[in-house]
Amino acid sequence: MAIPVKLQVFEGPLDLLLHLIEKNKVDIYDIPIVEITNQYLEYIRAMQAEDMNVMSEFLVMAATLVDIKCKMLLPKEVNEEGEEQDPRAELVEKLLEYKMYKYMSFELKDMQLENGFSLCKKETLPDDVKNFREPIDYEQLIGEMNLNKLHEIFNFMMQRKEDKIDPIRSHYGNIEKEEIDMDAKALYIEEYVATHKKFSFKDLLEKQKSKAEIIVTFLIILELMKTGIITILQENLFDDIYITAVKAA
Amino acid sequence: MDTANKIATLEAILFAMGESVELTKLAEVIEEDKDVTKGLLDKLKEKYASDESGIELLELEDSYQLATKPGMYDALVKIAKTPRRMQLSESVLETLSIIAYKQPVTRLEIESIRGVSSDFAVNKLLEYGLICELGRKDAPGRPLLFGTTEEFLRSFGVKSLKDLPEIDTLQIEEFKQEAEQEIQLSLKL
Amino acid sequence: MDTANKIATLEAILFAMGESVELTKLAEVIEEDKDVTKGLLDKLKEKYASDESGIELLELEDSYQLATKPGMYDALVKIAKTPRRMQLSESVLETLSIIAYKQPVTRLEIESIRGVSSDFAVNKLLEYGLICELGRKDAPGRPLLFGTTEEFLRSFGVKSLKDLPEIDTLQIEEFKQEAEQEIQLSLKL
Repeated sequence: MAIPVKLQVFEGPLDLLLHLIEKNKVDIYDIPIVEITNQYLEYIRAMQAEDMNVMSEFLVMAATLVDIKCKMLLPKEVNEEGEEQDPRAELVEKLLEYKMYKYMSFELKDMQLENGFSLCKKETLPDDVKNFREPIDYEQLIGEMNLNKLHEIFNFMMQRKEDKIDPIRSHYGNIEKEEIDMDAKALYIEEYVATHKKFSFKDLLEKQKSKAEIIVTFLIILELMKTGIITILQENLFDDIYITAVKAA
Repeated sequence: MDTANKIATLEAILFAMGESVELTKLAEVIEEDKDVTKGLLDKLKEKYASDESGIELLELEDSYQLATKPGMYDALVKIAKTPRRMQLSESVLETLSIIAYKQPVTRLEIESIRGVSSDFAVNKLLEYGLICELGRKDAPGRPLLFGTTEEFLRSFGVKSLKDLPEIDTLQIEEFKQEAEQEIQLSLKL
Repeated sequence: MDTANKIATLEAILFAMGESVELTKLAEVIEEDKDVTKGLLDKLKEKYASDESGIELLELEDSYQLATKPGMYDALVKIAKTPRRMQLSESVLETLSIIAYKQPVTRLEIESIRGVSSDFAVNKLLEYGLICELGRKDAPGRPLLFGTTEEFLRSFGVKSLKDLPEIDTLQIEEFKQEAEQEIQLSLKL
């Protein structure tokens, strides 16, 4: 089959397949799969794969066609009722469904063209209509509410407010947030490593003042180990951990 | 274009534009002089004069505009208004009770009692006319003070604020003690 | 309100609102049932049918809307800023036809029918206001469901989705016969 110099643009693999079927004037229910597959493959070989996404969609169909082609060579599968299964059946169904919507899209196009173009009007409600506010129907608004109920609500709320105050903890002093400067800590530890060369992890931790500082120190040690600045050695479980500087300054 | 078609064109233009259109422009489109155009617009005006029509053709200076007839106001209100569900929600009622018993009160004071932002509720109550601004508090930021309105008294059937069910400081003390007892109980467990 | 007045009211509402108004709302305002209202709207429609009128009454699903007659377009272009007519590409039309006939439908379902990614087409249709999101499908990932809009009905000149050209299995048979005929023809040649 000669490939035309200028390739027709297809909406997708199904569109291309339909085109090939029509061009070859074959029955959609009895697609000569070998012939059509060859033509399909020839076409996509000539396609300029500018967009890999588009190309991949065509390739998926190529794989399906080749798969069907193989199945056609094998003895036909039978279903539970003993009927022979046509390996092309699923593809035919898809093609028909696609063809149907494609056909309807032409119908829609005609409808749109035939339908004259008419203009609608913007909403132009007079301002006093737009700004109109329904008068408030107080009877409806207040409904079942009365003063006693309102009173109950107030009492309930005051109580709720009291409940929120914890009489014990409300007497505690404030807890202040301690700021730890990560960078400063990292520098401190790096220097500690440089001066001590080999040292005990426990000693280092004991020099830290708060829980937060211990955690930060631990994190920095992990980081230094990861970047290969130090190595860590622990002889036995629960033994002290020894840290050794790798890059001796 | 015959006469009928010209009138139709004028109507279509005035309709689609919605606003007023100059006579000269209208004349241009139907390719007639101003006098002829005016004559055609008069015919259009006549058509709308019928009782069966809800719109009319207004003449403003040298412009024309289609508009609904004045008598249509009520019908337009009926269709334009979005039905409002008028009922006091829980949050609005809570806010109202605080304002009723603690007035004059600021938004911040309301919020500190409710524990949540109460802007929506305060605005709703203002809209309903159940509360009003009473001035500003002599405090940093000079916050607005709110109190209940006469409408509030009317709606709740009280003559004056003095008729509100009493709330006394003793009651608050009671609440405090209750809360303390509860916590002590839970500590014992 | 007498009949003439009711018709006038309907006209005024449809004129002022500009957009489509539901039959039930119209009926409510004139305090009539739907059937009577429909009858009055038919009278209004008749009135506009005259050659002297440049507007018409559109019926879209259960809503009504006034719009200029299609024949007025050329005159309107001269004076009004008219929206440009949408030129729908083949891929967009394919996607639209799937949505029109299969709604509510997800992106994935559209893609599986077309065999290609349809994001571009779906987004274009949303941009044109021809389709809209209808909610989410009760399926894994809760994908969005799409359907056509009133603008779709207006643009394609149909009153309701029921008036779309029929699509059925018979059509498939037709395709089949067409294909067969083609083969026979080619054999004869």
